[in-house]
Amino acid sequence: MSEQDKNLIFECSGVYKAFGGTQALQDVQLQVKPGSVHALLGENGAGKSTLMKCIIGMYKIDRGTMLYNGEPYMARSTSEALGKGISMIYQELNIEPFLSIADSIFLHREFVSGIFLSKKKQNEEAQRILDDFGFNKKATTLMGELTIAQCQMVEIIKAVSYQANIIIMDEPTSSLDNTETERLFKVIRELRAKGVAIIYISHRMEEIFEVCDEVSIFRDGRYVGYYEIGDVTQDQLISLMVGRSVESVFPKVDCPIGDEAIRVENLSGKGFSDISFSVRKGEIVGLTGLVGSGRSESMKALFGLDPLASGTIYLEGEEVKIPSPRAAIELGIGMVNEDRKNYGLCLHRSVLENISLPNLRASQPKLFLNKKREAKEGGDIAKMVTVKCRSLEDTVYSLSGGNQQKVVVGKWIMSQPKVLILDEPTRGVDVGAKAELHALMSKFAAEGMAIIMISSELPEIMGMSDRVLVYCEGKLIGEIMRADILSGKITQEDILQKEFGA
Amino acid sequence: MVLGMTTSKQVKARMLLGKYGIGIVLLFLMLIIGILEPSFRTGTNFLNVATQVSINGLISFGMCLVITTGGIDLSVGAQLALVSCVLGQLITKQGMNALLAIIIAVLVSTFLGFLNGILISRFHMFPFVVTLSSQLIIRGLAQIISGGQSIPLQSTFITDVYNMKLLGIPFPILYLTVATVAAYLILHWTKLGRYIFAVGGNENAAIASGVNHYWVKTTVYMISGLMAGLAGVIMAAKTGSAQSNIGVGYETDAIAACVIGGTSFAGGEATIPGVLMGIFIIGFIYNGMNLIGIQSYFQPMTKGMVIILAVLMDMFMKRKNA
Amino acid sequence: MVLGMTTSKQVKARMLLGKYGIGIVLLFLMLIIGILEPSFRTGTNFLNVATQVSINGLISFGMCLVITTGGIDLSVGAQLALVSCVLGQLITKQGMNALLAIIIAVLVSTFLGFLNGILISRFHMFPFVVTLSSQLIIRGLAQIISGGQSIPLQSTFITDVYNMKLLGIPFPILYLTVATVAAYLILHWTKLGRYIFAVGGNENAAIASGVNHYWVKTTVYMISGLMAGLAGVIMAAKTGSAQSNIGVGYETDAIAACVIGGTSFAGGEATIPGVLMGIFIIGFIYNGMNLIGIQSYFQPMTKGMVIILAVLMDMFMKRKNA
Amino acid sequence: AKEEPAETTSEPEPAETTSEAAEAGRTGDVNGDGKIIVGYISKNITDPFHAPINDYAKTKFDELVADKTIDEWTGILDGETDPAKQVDRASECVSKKCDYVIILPAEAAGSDPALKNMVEAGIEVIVVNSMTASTSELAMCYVGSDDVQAGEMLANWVIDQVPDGGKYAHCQGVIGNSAQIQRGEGIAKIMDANDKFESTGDFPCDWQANKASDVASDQISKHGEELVAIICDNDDMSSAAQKAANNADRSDIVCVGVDGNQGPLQMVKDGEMGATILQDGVGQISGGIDAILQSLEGETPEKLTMIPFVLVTKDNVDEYLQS
Ligand SMILES: Nc1ncnc2c1ncn2[C@@H]1O[C@H](COP(=O)(O)OP(=O)(O)OP(=O)(O)O)[C@@H](O)[C@H]1O
Ligand SMILES: Nc1ncnc2c1ncn2[C@@H]1O[C@H](COP(=O)(O)OP(=O)(O)OP(=O)(O)O)[C@@H](O)[C@H]1O
Ligand SMILES: [Mg+2]
Ligand SMILES: [Mg+2]
Repeated sequence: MSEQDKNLIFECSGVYKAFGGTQALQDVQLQVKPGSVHALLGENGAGKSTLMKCIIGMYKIDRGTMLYNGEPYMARSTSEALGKGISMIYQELNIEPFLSIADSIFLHREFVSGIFLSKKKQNEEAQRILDDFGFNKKATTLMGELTIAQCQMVEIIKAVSYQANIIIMDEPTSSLDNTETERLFKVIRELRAKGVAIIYISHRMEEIFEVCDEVSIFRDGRYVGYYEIGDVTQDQLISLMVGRSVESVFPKVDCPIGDEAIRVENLSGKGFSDISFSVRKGEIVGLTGLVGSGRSESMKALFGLDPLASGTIYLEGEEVKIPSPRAAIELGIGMVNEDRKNYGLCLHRSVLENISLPNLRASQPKLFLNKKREAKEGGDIAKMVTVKCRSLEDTVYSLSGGNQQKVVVGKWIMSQPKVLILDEPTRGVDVGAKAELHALMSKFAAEGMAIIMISSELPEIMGMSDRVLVYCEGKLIGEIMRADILSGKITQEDILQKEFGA
Repeated sequence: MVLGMTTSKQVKARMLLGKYGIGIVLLFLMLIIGILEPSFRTGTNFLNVATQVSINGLISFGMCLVITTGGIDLSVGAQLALVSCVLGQLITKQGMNALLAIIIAVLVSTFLGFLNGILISRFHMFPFVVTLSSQLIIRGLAQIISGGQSIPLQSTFITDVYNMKLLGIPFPILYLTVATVAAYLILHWTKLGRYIFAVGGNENAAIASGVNHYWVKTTVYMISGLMAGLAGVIMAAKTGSAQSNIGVGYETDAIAACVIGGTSFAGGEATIPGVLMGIFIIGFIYNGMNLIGIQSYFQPMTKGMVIILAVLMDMFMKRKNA
Repeated sequence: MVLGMTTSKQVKARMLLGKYGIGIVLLFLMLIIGILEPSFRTGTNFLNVATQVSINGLISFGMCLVITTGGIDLSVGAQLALVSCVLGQLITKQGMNALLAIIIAVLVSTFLGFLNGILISRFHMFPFVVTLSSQLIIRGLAQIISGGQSIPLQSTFITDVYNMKLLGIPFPILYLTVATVAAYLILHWTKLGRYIFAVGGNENAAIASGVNHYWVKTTVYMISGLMAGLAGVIMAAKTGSAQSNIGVGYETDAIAACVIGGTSFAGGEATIPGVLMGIFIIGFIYNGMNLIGIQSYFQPMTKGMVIILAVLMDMFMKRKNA
Repeated sequence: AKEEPAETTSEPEPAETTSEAAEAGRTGDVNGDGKIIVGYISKNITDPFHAPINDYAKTKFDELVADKTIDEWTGILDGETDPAKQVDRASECVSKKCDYVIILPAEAAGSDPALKNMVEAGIEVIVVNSMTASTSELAMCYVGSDDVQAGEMLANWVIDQVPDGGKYAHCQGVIGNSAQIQRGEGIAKIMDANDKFESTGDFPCDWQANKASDVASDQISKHGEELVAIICDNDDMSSAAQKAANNADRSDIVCVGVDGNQGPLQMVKDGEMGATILQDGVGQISGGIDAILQSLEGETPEKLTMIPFVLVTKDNVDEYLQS
């Protein structure tokens, strides 16, 4: 590698980082070339985000060397890193709800004349950037009014707009649909052509092979290996990451489908209208559609989190009213929300408390809590969804993104609801754990649970659903049966076509 | 895969230290005062302090629950005044049975807490603003009820509330003990406690998990009103008079006790043992200053600095033992 | 998909109503008082009110910046007292030049604001606790400096600060005007203002964009100290005396003005025109109650209720015109 | 018992250019606008000591308006124990074109500009309860008491009760407040001169009963038998301190304070406390109102009227205790 060394734009070696008792990084290294897309792979909690945050100046490394353009590098703050030409898209969205898109993009890079802001110029410039990206929003829209996916797009646009030499992308596509992912890839290729280095973290293996040139792999905070992308296969990468081979990511087991569990008729609300479908016991129904097509909105309303303008819901044949999530839970409906930070977790409470929160009413009938029972049940669930933590008393905040997601899934699995709504259930979850979660879904379905799954990852939809419902602009426009997918009658392209309403 | 099995005794001790490091601060404070002033170390003095902190103690536990949901209750000081005036009016002016009057007075303060809770939860108003305003309203009520006068409370039933002893232990210490146990059980051993943590930790997530945040918030403000009401009864018994201008600024001591005891203003974090220690730290600050005889102009400074230092030391220990 | 194309004038008007709906509340309040009390409608009365609100006004603007970063400054009332005592000591006792003394006094309060800021930003302490404690420390300092006595301030330079007029307009109104313009420019038209919104809206996001949150927070507390210092000078000029017990509770009026004016306690949302209206609403409440001659015991209640109603009406209008 | 029906707060009859009152007593129309308007700036409306004063003023002024001796009065303007607020109230009295204003100053120095501004605007100002710096030059008259004297009476009572001397503690009001300063001055003047007594310290209790009670129990536990007295700046504090002492089986400790509020008076009556120093607030305000009436009649009221403090013991407590 010695001749390559001169060519590296960023390099680090022997890096250590600990959080209290947790050793997050142990003697890791990374070499990044300019004009290349460098994938960073590893299980949940492998230390990928931690290293990236060290580079961007959010954390300080305990030990190790970092070189940037051959010079020793060390950022004490993000503004220093940004100033030196490194920008980052964070795994966890950080949104300024009361700032406009333009203000948010140019935060800390405001346009000024004298000491006063020139808002008009800034808005124009921001609008230009947005239009260039093909992002269909006004620059003066407040960030708080955007959906998660749209916020994610703004973050991408912002990171790119720094015209940095290195752009770190920590799971940029976890809430994007195929179209937007493609748009991002186009941008990545353009950047690569301009000589920009990109560090790309994702748990979607097919993306790695689509845009990345080389890949480094971490496991349990340690460096495991480096490969040119052409030299490895997906299975090799997976076994390097997970330490074992994963048979199938979509272990869908066909099971007998029972009576109708839930039926909705003519649901309408903000962002969707006239939605009717039914799901039967043992069935997994996938909802697909473009970002903003109203899948999440309709399910949130169904779950009682948002108001429903009109429509009726039948649970096991009986009409029910669901004015609040509490009512939904009492009826035996659970929902994993796509926005885990806002609607999923109490970040500063423990793993155990988060898991048991929606289940307390059912599993703790006495006046005082039976903490032994709680710990037992919670521990079983944590094991089931493979949460990686030191103890159940750890705050969820100290877990890696993927492990946080597992906690959210865990808390809803615990009560074994009759109907389980999963909105992007495997967002940020590594391949190995994804397979486990999918296996769980199959298992619960076999036990008679009705599952509604929203996912922007088409392979997941196609691999796991008995039936796929296609949303477009707030309306249900089609239905695809598993048999058609299995027989190859309907392909991924066909579904994409449908999503556009064609 | 779950649980790295390193939960050794050492780790546990460190976690405990991290959680209750404020205990060290408390011991440290007691040590310093004890060295400076021998009379601090007597048994009577400790009984004295424990008796003195009972009023602030009761308020603090209610306040702790409120702060843990991410709120604040600035109306507690005014509640003290109102309760005393209600007692004065009912017992001294109307000649009502003292016990009945106490029950009515406490119900009144609980109801006002309930109103605070409704405004905050149902109308989505900021707790600071609601309770700042309700403080004014409640004190106004107290003035109207008492006609602005001080009303003597000579019923022995009332004064006994403060003065009686059980096996040499003054009654207020018993109230404090009961309140501590009750608050501990509520916050750490009931579903309500869990919901309080959840609402304070992340309200949206709590709602999405089926927690009735309206109910939780209303309940904590009611409890705070109830506790302030009980504290008001003790206060009236202690000073033997009812008037509308008492209890000014009592919310600050209660808030200080909570925060010293590790209650997070951001919500979602608190422990009752911590708050109890905070209550005693505040009590010892006053007691220590009185005993040592710190010059009066230096008393506010001393109090302010000790609070800041206590919080800093606690944070420092938490960070080291995280 | 973006906005149904009704961005007509009507929509704009509604947005403005949503943003400054509090203006309607203000007009409404003025109308009611004006009907009940003819002398309210006189020019002198308006000049009176504008003069009276200048002290609270200056404090409120500083407070607004602080609250917008997600903090609070409870020490402003004590700052008033300290500044007056510093003036008293320097001018009356030491015979220092009045202008110089004013500059020193304001520097002192600014420096204390800076210390607040450091404790809050660098040591990650809760603003409520820091400023609650520093309030005690600052008032203690004032007591020490003044020796607990009140010191007359007979320098005409000082008293002129309050009493002079320019073309019939009292000086305090001019200060208020300048402060309003300065606060408006800072919050809405400078980078600092943008960062204040950003830090209050989502601190992590601000940090991720490279905003130096330490600096932003320290600066707002410094500004709050500075504004409180200037208000303290006006206060000293107004009362012609220096004493350590003035300004108690002034933080609450300032906070009320901010919140009535649409400043969000959660941080990240505020407008200076809104706060200005809040300041006048508070001023008119006091003025109106005294003019109408509301029976004394009903005054605190009236104030509390008007604040709650104003906030509720504002929220209602915002929701309707969102 | 002294509830005032709301109707008596009668509005002045409108559409009257010159009112009867003004015609009848031209002398009283100081600013010559044809109306006699009286202003009343309270010290505060929260303190039990001031409540009866304010009540008395309200009753009296409502009567005067009803019998048309004066045309209007401002109602009780709230000084909030804040000199700056009193300055604001004063400017409102000016804009309301008051002829006479009664002010109960919040502070000796700080409330002086309120007096000055009103006098400059041609208002006759009656200062009641405590003096401001330029009261003797500017005010029409002063009716009130001398807090230094109250402090001296407190000290003398203690010396009388405990001739053998010993240790005493002093519970202070809000530091910096004129009443606190002057009463403290009086106490110190007598006690410092008496070598049988030794101070254990001055304790800031902010006028609060609860804090004084805690100081009492702490001081008893520290000094034991040596502690013989607790002197308090007001009698809310002294009554609470006495209660704490009695409760610690130390009813021999002499606690005394100023004001004569109902609670403390009741304790004196019940023999739980030896004495309290009564400040005759109602006497002061009625003196102030009388001064206005005299001036309306064209007489010149006494420039300086001192209402003495009264030592209230079991012997005379019935005169002051409301039934
Ligand atoms: N702030 C923190 N405090 C304590 N521990 C932390 C903190 N941040 C990360 N960790 C720990 O460090 C380890 C590495 O976490 P990191 O977030 O880097 O994982 P990751 O590789 O990004 O995983 P994922 O794919 O799930 O995002 C984990 O064990 C995590 O629990
Ligand atoms: N807070 C909001 N304010 C305004 N419009 C919103 C808001 N939230 C969602 N929308 C709009 O509602 C529609 C449906 O959004 P929704 O989030 O349900 O889409 P989705 O299909 O679930 O996509 P995603 O993958 O982003 O979750 C979109 O047009 C979106 O712009
Ligand atoms: Mg990560
Ligand atoms: Mg969605």
